[in-house]
Amino acid sequence: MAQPPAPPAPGFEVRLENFTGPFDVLLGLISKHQLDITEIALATVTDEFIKYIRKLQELGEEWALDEASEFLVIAATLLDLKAARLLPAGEVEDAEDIALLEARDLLFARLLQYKAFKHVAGLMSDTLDLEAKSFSRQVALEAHFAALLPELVWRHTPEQFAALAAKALTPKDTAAPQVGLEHLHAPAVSIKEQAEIIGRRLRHGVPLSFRALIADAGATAVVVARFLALLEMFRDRVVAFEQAAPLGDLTVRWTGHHEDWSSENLSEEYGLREQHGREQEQQ
Amino acid sequence: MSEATQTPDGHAGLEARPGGVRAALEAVLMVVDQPATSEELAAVLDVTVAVVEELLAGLQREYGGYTVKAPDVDAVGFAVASAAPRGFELRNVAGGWRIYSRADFADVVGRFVLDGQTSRLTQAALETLAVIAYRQPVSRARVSAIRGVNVDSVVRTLTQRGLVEDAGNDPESGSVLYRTTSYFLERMGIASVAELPALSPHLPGLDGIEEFYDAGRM
Amino acid sequence: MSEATQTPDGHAGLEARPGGVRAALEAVLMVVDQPATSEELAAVLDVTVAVVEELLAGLQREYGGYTVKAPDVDAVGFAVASAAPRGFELRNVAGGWRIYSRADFADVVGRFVLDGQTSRLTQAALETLAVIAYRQPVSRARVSAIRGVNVDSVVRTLTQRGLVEDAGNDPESGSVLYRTTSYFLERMGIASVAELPALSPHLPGLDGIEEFYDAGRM
Repeated sequence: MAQPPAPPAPGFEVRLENFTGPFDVLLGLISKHQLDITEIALATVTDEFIKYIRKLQELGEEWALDEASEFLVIAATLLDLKAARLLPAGEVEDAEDIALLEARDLLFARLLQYKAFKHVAGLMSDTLDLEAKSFSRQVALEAHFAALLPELVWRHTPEQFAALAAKALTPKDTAAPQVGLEHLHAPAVSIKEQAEIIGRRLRHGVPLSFRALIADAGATAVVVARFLALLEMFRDRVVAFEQAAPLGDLTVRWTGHHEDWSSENLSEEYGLREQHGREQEQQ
Repeated sequence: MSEATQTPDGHAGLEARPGGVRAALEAVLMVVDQPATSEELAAVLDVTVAVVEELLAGLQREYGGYTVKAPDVDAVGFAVASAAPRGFELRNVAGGWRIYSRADFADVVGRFVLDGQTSRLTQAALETLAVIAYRQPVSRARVSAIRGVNVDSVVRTLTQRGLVEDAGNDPESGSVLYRTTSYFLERMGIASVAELPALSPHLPGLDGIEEFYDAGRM
Repeated sequence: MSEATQTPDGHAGLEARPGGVRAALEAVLMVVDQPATSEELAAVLDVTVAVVEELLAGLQREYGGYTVKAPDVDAVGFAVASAAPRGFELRNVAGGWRIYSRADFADVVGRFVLDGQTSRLTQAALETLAVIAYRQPVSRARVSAIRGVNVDSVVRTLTQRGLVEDAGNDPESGSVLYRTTSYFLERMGIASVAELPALSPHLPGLDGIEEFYDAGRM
């Protein structure tokens, strides 16, 4: 592997090659925090998982499409769950909450399954090592037995043989088709910038619906970023939500709690993300 | 060979030759280059499978250094065995019998037999092999789902190394299914995959998950 | 084993392992393909040639069914041997030692060897032979990579059939390289491998293939 030798710094970021997939990373994080897999503190692990993915990107790791998507699926699930925690604690009633719980259970189940296979893989490795100490008797047939073998029937002309060789030498399993991601590239969206935009519109005191706030969003990524920005702002208690009926319009109101609030106050986590997003834009 | 009398319980007077049927069995084991089943051995020696299996068990004990004394074993041609274990052993792997050097001497033998030595499997290869072993026949997509990463190149390596093989196509999805080979059993030193340690103790309450995968993934 | 003492006349405490130096010698003899000289065996066991030759002579007698009693033989680790001859024998051929099946059972062993043998090469064997012919000298690992499956047993068959042979070791990996034999040329009706038809008409763009395999291997 073209990795530089791991510096002695702690954490998982420096030992990327030790992990063989997202579950592996998650399990590593869980055991690092000495957490029981069945009751992992999601927030802690989520933060580190996201950090791990960023580290991968910074190191310029080339990802196969489906590997990257697996990481993203898990990261998204963890983020969802974390987002659920940001909301005020309430009864689990609506469909989204139940879906979140299902997602969590599925993630746990998959993680448990992976853990089991990882464990038996370890057992198998031990057995293979142990068995490698026994060498089977596998000696050339004694000449007088070899002489007993029936005379070979050979009907191939050199040309037929060459055709056979050509067929045999043709790669059967060509490299798995790689789907380019370039065309999917969307400009990175900064949550901080979106928070700034939302703040500017709400500061005047007129409540706006979420629908109105995202009316000019255009790309889905911007909608998501604005939603995440709102969650962060809600946590910072600069906005409040009102919803008259389930699935009805969500009204967002500036609480004016913090006069000196600015998007710079956003949690460090999203700040990091934004920074990284900017770097990408500059490249 | 001294006499050529045909005896009822042995091919062409095996009993009359030095060492009897037991020695004939040993002679055949010397040229076996993949595990030979009791049935194959019984057929070539012209004795019953029960007799061969008794002989095999006797040889196994004898090579291990146990003194063989059971009267029924004596009856089919056993002498009193040496008390010291031999440098080789007879093992029942991958459904058949084969001679192996004793593991105690791996370091010494390893210096002579360089070629048969295989490099160790990577963590990714081991995990993939484990999933295939426990879920066979299984598609690559299914293995990917369990491991969370693409396994195409790892499966290719395992196939090249003879540990897994193509087991036909899935009737529904048409995707290639994989299973472990008898070489895998040999390398694991087991007679069949049923001897793999149970997965369930490592897998609490997983019973329902299979369906979930099948619904969501394939 | 009884004592776990490190003896001066044995490699890494061989005496302390089950069966001692004698068993270590047997372990090597049981799995070596090419006859090994007394010097090679002495070196690997870390004992003198005289000790090895004594042990070899003892094993030879023992396999032949003679009871070993000489006191000097006892001194280097012998137990009292079984009285019945074994089905194998230790022979010194062309200066080297190897274990063979006992000649008394040549008919039985011959039948076992012939069982299931055909006069035709399988498709797998033909394709493997083709790869070796066009890529020689080539290691089994390389052929496996090209064919995508393990070719160990097929290469063994081809060797047995006299179509391919050992062409020394790869200077880098140390693995055995294979090439086709003059018997192969004879069967093909050509004078040298240079006369094999060029591959290019059958396989456009073969040039990049080498890199493909090299890149794909793990």
